[in-house]
Amino acid sequence: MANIQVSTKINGDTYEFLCRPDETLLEVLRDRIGLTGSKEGCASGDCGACSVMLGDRVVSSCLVLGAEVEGQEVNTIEGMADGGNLHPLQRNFIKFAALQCGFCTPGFLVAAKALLDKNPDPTETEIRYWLAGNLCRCTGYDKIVRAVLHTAEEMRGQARG
Amino acid sequence: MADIDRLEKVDGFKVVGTRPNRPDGVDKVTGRARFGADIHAPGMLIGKVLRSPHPHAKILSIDTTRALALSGVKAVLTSDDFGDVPAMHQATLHNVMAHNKALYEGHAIAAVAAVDVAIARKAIKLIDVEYEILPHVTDVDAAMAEDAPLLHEDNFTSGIDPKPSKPSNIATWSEFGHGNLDEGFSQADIILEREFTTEATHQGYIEPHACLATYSEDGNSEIWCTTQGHFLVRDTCAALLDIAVSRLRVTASEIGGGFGGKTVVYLEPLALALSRKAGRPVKMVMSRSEVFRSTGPTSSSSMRVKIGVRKDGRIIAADAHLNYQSGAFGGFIAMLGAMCAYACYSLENVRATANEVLTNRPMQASYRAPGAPIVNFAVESVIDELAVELELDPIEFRLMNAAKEGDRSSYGPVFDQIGLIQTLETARDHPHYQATLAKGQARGMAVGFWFNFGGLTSVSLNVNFDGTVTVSVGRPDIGGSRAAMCQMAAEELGIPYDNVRTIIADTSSLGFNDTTDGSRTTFANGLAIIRAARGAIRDMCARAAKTWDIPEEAVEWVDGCARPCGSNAGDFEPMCIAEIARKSPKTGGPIAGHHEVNAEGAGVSFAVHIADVKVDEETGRTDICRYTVVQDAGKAIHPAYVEGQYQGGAAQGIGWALNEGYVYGDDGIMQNPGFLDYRMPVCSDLPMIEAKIIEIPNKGHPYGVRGVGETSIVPPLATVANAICSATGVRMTQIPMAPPVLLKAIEKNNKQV
Amino acid sequence: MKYLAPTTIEGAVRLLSEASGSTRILAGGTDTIVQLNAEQIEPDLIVDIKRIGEIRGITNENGGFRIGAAVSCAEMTEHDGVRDLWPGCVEAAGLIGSTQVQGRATIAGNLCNGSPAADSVPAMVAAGAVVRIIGTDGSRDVAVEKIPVGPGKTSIGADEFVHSIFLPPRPERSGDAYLRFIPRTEMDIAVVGVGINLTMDASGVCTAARVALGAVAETVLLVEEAGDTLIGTHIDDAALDNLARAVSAACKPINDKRGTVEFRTRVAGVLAKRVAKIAAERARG
Amino acid sequence: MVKVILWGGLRDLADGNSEFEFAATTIHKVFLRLIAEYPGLESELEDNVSVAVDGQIYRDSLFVSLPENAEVFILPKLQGG
Repeated sequence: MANIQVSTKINGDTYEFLCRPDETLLEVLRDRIGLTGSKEGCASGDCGACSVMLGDRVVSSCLVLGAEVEGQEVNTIEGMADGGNLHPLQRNFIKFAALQCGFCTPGFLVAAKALLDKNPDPTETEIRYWLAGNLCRCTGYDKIVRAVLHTAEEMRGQARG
Repeated sequence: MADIDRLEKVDGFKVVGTRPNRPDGVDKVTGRARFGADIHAPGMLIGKVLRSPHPHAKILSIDTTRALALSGVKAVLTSDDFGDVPAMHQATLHNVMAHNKALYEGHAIAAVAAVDVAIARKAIKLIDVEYEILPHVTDVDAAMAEDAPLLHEDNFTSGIDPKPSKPSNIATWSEFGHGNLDEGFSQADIILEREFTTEATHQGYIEPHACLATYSEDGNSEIWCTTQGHFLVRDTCAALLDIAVSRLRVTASEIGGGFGGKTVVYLEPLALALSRKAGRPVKMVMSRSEVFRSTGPTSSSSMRVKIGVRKDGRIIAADAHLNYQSGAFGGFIAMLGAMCAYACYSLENVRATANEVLTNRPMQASYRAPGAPIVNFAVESVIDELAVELELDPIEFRLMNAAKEGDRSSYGPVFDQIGLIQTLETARDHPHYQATLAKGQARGMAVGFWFNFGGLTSVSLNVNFDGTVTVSVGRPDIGGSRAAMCQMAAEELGIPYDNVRTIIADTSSLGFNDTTDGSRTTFANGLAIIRAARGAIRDMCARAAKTWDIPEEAVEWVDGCARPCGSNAGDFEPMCIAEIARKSPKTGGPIAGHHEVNAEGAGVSFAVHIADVKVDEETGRTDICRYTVVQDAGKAIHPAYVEGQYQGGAAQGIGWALNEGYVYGDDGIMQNPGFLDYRMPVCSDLPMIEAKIIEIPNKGHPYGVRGVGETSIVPPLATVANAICSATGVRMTQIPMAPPVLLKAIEKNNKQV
Repeated sequence: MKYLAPTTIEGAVRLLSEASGSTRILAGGTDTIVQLNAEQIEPDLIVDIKRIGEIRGITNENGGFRIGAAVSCAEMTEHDGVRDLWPGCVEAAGLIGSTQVQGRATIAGNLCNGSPAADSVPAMVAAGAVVRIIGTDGSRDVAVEKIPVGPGKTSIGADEFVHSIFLPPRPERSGDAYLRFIPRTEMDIAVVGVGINLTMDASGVCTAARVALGAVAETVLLVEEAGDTLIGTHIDDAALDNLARAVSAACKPINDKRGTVEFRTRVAGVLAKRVAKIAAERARG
Repeated sequence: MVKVILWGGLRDLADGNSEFEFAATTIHKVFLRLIAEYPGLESELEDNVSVAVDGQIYRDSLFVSLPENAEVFILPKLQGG
């Protein structure tokens, strides 16, 4: 199984890596690039812990081959904060105690940001369905949904200035 | 002077009861936090496990030649690599690697370490195992049958006198209760007897088991792993590999959920043994399928419950018999179930008996209030049915029979101070219970009990020269407990929350700490931290006294400062922690406190859950429309994380009630070892879960803390079942109440009506 | 194993025709990569078709829409034109997997995976969708119901792949709908799925109806008898009861971890009534 | 004097007896007294019990002092998740 050379942008930086043809983007990020913020919970696309942005879509990086991202843009949890400034979602997840163990948190944040980028004023139901592919076993989702609702409101307020 | 043993609740909390940001928050939201699989070591190998494809089979031979010959394979491990172990560790050893027999599908047979994951996967397939397939049994009732295949030829049921003459799959029999059942039932006006079954569920933590082990040539070893108890990992691995405890240092990674499932070792001894053979660090990570097939689950069960009441609403006799399926090795879950069965009630005549039944399934592990939710489903369903028969409000009926201080508990001892009645009354008066039902919805409730534990605890607290404080604890933080630790230290020392940092120390840095389970962490760590802080305060007061040249008794600690008191009050300006700490090199050296204790007095707790549901009677689908948890926390140190425990427990219980469950084929193979078909609740399945914290102080803790982690999973099964019954008129006796099961029951009921 | 990503149809065809071992087409990857990760498949060659420009878009064709094989479900659900013309098909496509899966999964992949429980397939069968298949011998157009031949099996040759799926133009007063039954609200495989597409005349009488069922047989079923129960009626309660009976009668399901024979048969009828009502509502406008 | 009650699982090891009254000032002394009378209880009391003193549960504390007339209830070892 000859390795494939891939060139891609991750969190704005250019990376070149070699990977096996059957190696997933998640394995590449974690084991080759050293970005371990994306987690493997299932390797079958059922838990969302490995969510990353591929171009403008949120995807499960366990269901993307490393070879596929040649020439594409990948954004991960490690790229969400702006330097030292946390994204409002990150800040509010802490403030609202929207995490307990924190393992699913990177995936939730990436997916929630994708939602707010697309829909700045989601209803509770829209949030719940958008995030249905992100499993959390600790929180019962209550505080996660509240943190997203609050962040959306806060960001709309800022947008209005 | 600070009194280390002062245990009464302190008034006027400043930090306790607030909701500060957790110390590990930023690491967790940026992806920086390091969990079990997030670590690499130079020269690291990847380990993989070969697992049995058969539920029950004799291992005739294992040939590792072809695997070892594969380029890049550095070690292959079988049970031959382990020696004899003390009796108490034998089941653990035989579970981490099958010994002569594979006892369940997924049982570890061999393991390899190779230079990368692709080679390790390939090598696994090159291990040749010859099996003699044996008949298997996965059902709890079938396993108790006369002619059932035996898992262990040498298992004679314990707890029965005289000892049975024949071996069986019943590992243990246990019995609890008091009074005279026959007499009780003879006085009853209504007697209901019902049978129930429940299926096994998995703890379902999202982070699979993972570890990195390094065995050094000089015998010193290290393990990094995701666990609820790294001291337990250390002591177990040391015993299994016959190495001195002092030689093995275990560091707990951040842990991605456990719920009881990470209180057992699986990969750690294998990784360490592989590292010993290969001479290189070995990392092992389970796949999700391995997690389902080889770790965790709780028991499945069959149960019979019989309760008699008088017309005046008094329960006069109660009996229960439980058969809990405990997987391939015996456990203690059935016994705990029997103890919890009737713990909510004040009963003169009560009995609960239990069988712990061996089957060809993975060894069951603790799952949040182990054993309690299962029997609670059965008992609270019958209680609910009786309330309907008696035309009593379900909460009023429970209040009429609720256990209170001085009553003899159904599991034996008399209750001391307990808060069941306040919990029930709060639930009764709660806006949810008082609210008019939305159209098409119906309501159910149930009450649940759990013990809560304390246990072995060792902490240290160091005052840094700038007056900030570092606390080291020895229990992994699963749900934000570090925040509560900082709060309690800050409260006691009278300093800001942000001036305290709590870390989880490795096993070489502290004395033994029991595992993070049994809802013990905030209770037991907290108790020790408060005492450690009081020790540091006593030292700081003494140093101030010497500086001022006044008696130690004439110094008190207020708001983070030593100040003269009594006849010396006002003689000197207060000396605050930063100043005392800065001067400490010259006043006796570093200032620290520490405390080692077997924390007792955890205090039992009760919860009432209320659910409004909607049932689609054409498809058997149940939607949870509104849900409320009312539970006693003693004292909520960080209320947001207490609420989180209530909400999380409720969500897990709802999953158990409706859609989760192991599915086995006739072939004894688990059919749903993935999140696709093992259906845990997703975000869109649930409403907001209202968490109502009651605070009835536990006199066993300085601030009144009770454990809160487990009780919340006890009532949901019955709560949802009772709501479904009031929606449809159908009394479900089977968990999960998945749509095909519920629809069948509804249609049967419709035909009868 | 090799991974190759041709940029032209011809390139892809050549790769397939020259391949000696087992081959897998990679579109969204949401089934294929799951199987790869679980070591259920070990193909010698993976051909990623997403870099072929021609099949990456949705084009209007004679009043219908041609959906390229590499178009994700998310792109499809965001397309106003398709949503207006075939709301049932779009809803079905929108039910496949999570948000994360939606950004990758394709209806062509959903079809080629060969699952009898595929959500988009009953909707497409009801719609009369036509699949364009490309191979060494050129291209051929096939009715979507002719593709699945058994669980995991399709009539597409080893040297062929799906180019696009055509959702045809439709008469006035037409409506389609799809519902599935799952135990949770999301993330499950359909236990039963029902797609219905119908047309009415000006007086509200149903003049054409196609009913397709998922997860109740070895393949998705097109049940003509069920469609017939609606034709000539106002889709009133009596017609709906007949529909439910015809649908349940056509079910040949199995017992498995997701549902029982009894449950699937019963719920297929229940869903059919609900789906027919929605489709009729849409046809009435 | 304290009242000592054994849970059902220990009864057989104590010749069918489950309730006792004798003088003892700590849990440890209760155990010693029981073991002296019923040696079969030793390993159970060593490893497998918790003790409730007037309802307060102790999992592992031998030196808890017992109030006069205390009820000492010996339970199976409790474990959590």
